[in-house]
Amino acid sequence: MEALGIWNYWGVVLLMMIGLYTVIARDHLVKKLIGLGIFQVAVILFYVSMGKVTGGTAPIIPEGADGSEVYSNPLPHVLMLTAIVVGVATLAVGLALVIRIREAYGTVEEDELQRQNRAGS
Amino acid sequence: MSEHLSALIVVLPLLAAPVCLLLRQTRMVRAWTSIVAWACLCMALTLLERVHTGGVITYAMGGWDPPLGIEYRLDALNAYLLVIVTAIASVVFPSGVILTDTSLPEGKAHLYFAALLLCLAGLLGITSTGDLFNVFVFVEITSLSSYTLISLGKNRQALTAAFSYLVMGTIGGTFLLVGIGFLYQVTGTLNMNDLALRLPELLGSRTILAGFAFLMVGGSIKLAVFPLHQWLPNAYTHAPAAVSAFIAATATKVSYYLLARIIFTVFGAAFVFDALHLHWLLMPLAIAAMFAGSLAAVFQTDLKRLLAYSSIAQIGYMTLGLCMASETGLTGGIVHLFNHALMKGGLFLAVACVVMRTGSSSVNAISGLGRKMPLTMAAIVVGGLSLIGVPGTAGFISKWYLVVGALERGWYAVSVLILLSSLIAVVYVWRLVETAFFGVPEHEVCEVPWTSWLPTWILIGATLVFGIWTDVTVGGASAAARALLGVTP
Amino acid sequence: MIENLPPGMILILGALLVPFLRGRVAGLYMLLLPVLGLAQLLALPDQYSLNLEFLGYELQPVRVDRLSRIFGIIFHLAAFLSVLYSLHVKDRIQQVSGLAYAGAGIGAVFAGDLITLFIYWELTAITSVFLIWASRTEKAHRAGLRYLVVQVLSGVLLLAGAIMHYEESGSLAFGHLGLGSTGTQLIFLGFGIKAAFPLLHNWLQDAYPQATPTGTVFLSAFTTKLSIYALARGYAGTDILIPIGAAMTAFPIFFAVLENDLRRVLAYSLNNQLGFMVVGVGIGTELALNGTAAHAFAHILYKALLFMTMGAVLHRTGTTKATDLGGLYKSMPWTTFFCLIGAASISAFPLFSGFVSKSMILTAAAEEHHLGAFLVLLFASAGVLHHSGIKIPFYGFFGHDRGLRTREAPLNMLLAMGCAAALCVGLGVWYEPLYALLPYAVDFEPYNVTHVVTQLQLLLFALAAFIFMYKVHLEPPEIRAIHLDTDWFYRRAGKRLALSLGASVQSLWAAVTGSALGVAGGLGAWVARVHRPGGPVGEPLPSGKSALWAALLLFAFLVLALLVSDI
Amino acid sequence: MEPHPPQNPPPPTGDEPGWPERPKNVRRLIALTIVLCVAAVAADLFYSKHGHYGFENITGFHALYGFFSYVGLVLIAGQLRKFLRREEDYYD
Repeated sequence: MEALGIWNYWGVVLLMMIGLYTVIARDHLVKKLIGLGIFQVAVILFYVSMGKVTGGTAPIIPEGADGSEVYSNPLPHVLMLTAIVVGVATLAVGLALVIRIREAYGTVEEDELQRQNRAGS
Repeated sequence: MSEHLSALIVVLPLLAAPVCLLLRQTRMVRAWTSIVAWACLCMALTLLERVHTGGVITYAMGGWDPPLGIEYRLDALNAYLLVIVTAIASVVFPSGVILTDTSLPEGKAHLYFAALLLCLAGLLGITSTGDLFNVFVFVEITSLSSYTLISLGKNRQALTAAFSYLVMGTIGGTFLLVGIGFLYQVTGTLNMNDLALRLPELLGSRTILAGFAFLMVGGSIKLAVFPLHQWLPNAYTHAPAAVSAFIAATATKVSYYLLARIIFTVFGAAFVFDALHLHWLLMPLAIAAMFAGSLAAVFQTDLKRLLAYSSIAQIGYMTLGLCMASETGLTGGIVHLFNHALMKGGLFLAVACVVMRTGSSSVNAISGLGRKMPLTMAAIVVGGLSLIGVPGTAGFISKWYLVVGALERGWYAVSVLILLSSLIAVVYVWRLVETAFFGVPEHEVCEVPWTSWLPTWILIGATLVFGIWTDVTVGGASAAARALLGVTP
Repeated sequence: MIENLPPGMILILGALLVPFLRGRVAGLYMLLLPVLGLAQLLALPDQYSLNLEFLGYELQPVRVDRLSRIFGIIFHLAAFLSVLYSLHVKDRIQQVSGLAYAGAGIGAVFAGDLITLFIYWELTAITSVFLIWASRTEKAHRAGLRYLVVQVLSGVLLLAGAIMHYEESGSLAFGHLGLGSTGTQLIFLGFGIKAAFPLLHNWLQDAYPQATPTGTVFLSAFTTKLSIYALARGYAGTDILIPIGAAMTAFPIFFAVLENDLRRVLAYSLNNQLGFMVVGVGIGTELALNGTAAHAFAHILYKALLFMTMGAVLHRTGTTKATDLGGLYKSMPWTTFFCLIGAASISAFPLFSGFVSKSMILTAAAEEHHLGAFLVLLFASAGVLHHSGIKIPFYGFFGHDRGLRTREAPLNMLLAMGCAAALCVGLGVWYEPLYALLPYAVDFEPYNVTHVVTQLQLLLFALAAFIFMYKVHLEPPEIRAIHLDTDWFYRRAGKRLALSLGASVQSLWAAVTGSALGVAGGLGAWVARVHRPGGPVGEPLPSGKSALWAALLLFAFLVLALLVSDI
Repeated sequence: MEPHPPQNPPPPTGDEPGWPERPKNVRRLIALTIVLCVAAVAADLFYSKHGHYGFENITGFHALYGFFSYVGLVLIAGQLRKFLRREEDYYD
């Protein structure tokens, strides 16, 4: 039962594996990037559920607080703001590269790119 | 002012990068990046001096005290590394070959320089910070700017190389992030020093162990430990020559630092090696890297690729030093890090000179150039000798420490393997010498201007100087090794 | 400044400047270097040493004593003569490597610790191989590679032995070592390779004759005599050296009798002369060591002289095959004359240099009652007369005139030969200065009646035997052929194996694996296939597969971590 | 054993045979050698030898040793050639 109780982490693991599997198994570069995105999102979910406190509210201290409020740990959330920025930047660079690869090779399938590279060198 | 130095050294290149976009004019941007690099070098030297005389420097970013705030913490190891990174940057950035071999459109060079500065800022950030999440952020800054820089190579293969690096780099970075999360979950802190205090009681926890595994693999991807090196050969081969010189000489070194920091400072050698027996896993990989890298280098037909595979082998040597977990072994690893930065930086710059004149980086391009470009070819020969580890060159010093370290641990077979793999280096270096000095010239070329050969020779000359005058390198490295081992009881 | 340089450095560093000089200036400069070096050496006081701490080890880069000094002096002389002899050569590679090689040899002699010795030891190998490659033929290229592999191997053995010796004794000093431990035995083997011990000897006959005419003169002086010095320093009085040395004096002369290429004959003869010195080291008494040092001194001069005359012949006629030569005394009278002096010296005729040095070793052998060795040495002395005393001058310059008409050797060659010849005669007559240089005080008179008469009997009757055998047509004729030696094992057996295992191995690999007894041939092919561009290691994987590796490694780390988590 | 090369074919260049080539001079050199040999052995009779071994004091010991060493060397080498001889391009 304990294992089921942490179902949110099972979700994280599942998403991570889906993401990583996509990166490994798909030749299409955009699909690879989608896989990477899923992979990163899983980590964000991981941090967020780590910061969740049962019954806690948003970590904003209201007027007249007496110190007994229960609120979520704000730090993981803050960290994830940065991680989201990093993820977006990575995707942006990745997609820009895909566009240029498409211009240069006429394809975005990795096996085909590998074949062209080998023929070229 | 001077107490902010440890933050300033990171912030300066970070803030200097956007300035490039304002300056726009190639000549001015180039001067600007050089000045920034030199300024960083001066700061790094001051910091190293201060660490050696006054001990560890800590700095609370924004006035928020650790462990809540982000701490910048410099000891003998990262101060030493700051000097290496900034020294390489201050030689490579002003060099005449910096724009050779790029596919930059006219008038876009300022973007390239901005990326270089960002990369430098990221590397310095990883090195100085004492906060694990901060490490992740700087790792990503470095990686993102590296992807961009690599994709600017002349051939279209640069694009696929950059993409592969992006995929692997992102996986590595994310693994690091997962590992950091596990550690935070159990300890509630991100500060490395704080972690080191809290972890010993919790080491049996599976969460911590999983976190350790993620951090190790993430770091190994960045370091290009065999067999996670797959991104490296193409990236170094197809990146612009000067970028290869800069990244090859610095990025893997900083990753090495990161791995050493996590192993020794955060977890402690006793846990990692005595309890976990990490060397059972890491040492075979290191030895495989030494042989696979060197052998693959023997058969390469492209100079940059040859050097890239040789880098994989050198990373193997450094990792081996890590596995020894003794003062001698770590000193060997860290000195090799320093020396390898010098010789690989110098060799890639020399190749950049070749590309500048012949337009090609294939091994055949240097055929018979011994007479036409004597300085460049001599640099390749000396750098090659240092890669082999010939006495009198810096490479000898580090291999010596590694061999002695292996003998101290009683790993006789390992010391023999180090010597054997060095023999393979003789073969690939000899191929270069033979081609350059006994081949028939294919190109009618002349020597590169001094702005190009001088930076090459500063680095190559340094390998000769530090092959004989070892006080600085070995002294710094053994201080760093002691700093790493000192935190463990 | 200059007096603080380690001996040999003047030549090594000076060599690096040679490429920047031209014409006569370059020639004068190169001649000046050994002179300067010698002056610097003579200015160093006896027992001078330079100590240095490096990486925490006590090193002694310079140690001058009587034993190292005499070798240092003769090495400088040899360097000067070799440079003079090769003055007409315009090949920068040969000039630089020749000088640096001489410098490395000199440096090695003054090395006071094993690490310094190792560094110079390998440096002699690396610099000298260019003298072989400078012939720029395929044969020379391959012979050079084999030579390099053997020489580097010798250095590696030295280093491995030095490290083990250090572990055992805590000292890196290069003094008397003995055969007491595995470390010193390895060092002994390393020295033995370079000294061309029997069965380890063949690199010498393989490589030296492939070098350029001038390169062989350089080569003949330094490498092997360096190892004689090293043996004398580390293994004096080691009994096993006596049979080794005796075998060295005897067996090469059989090959020398048969060999057609006169430079190879000289290489075998070099081997034979080294045997005398090795026996001297093995006996290890003061007289024997004096004899070894004196013989090395005299030997360097007359062997260089003989190689010079053959080099001049090669330079003028393009061959040194006995079957193609003869009657050259008409065209090259001076060379012939010098060759005869060299032949008389190596045969140890009284009044020539070989006599005053070899008789010391023979006397030492007799005094210490090594009867077997003594008889073998006598036999070898008669044998020397055959190949070096008669065969070289007779087939080279007299014998059957094949109508070769050419010009006398260039002036600088003649000058070098003249100087060497003058020294050969000079030392034979006026031997006191040489004796004064020897490591120990000398109480020996070469010219007593017994020595002179017995030596004359031996040589004259051997000469008579030659005439007799020639007249009755029992003298083995010179034929165009080669004769198998131990190199067959790695050049033929190894090569066959390698070829049958991996036909696709690159030519470089064939050379490398061929010399590693070819067992590596199949392995080499596999390695090449795997590591080539396009092979599984030589070509990076696409990102998907490398991500898979990352996942696998993560799995491995997790398993490792979880395995210990329950402990 | 290989046939011996013919002794004295005319020099291809056609010039005069030099001093060492004239048969008369060759005979003189041989005679000189024999005289010297005899003198060297004879010298043994006129002084007391100081050999280290008894056999060294036998009159003409070194002469015999030299002669037979040489003959033995040449004959053994001739036999060895049968086993070791290969064509010149054997290794190529």
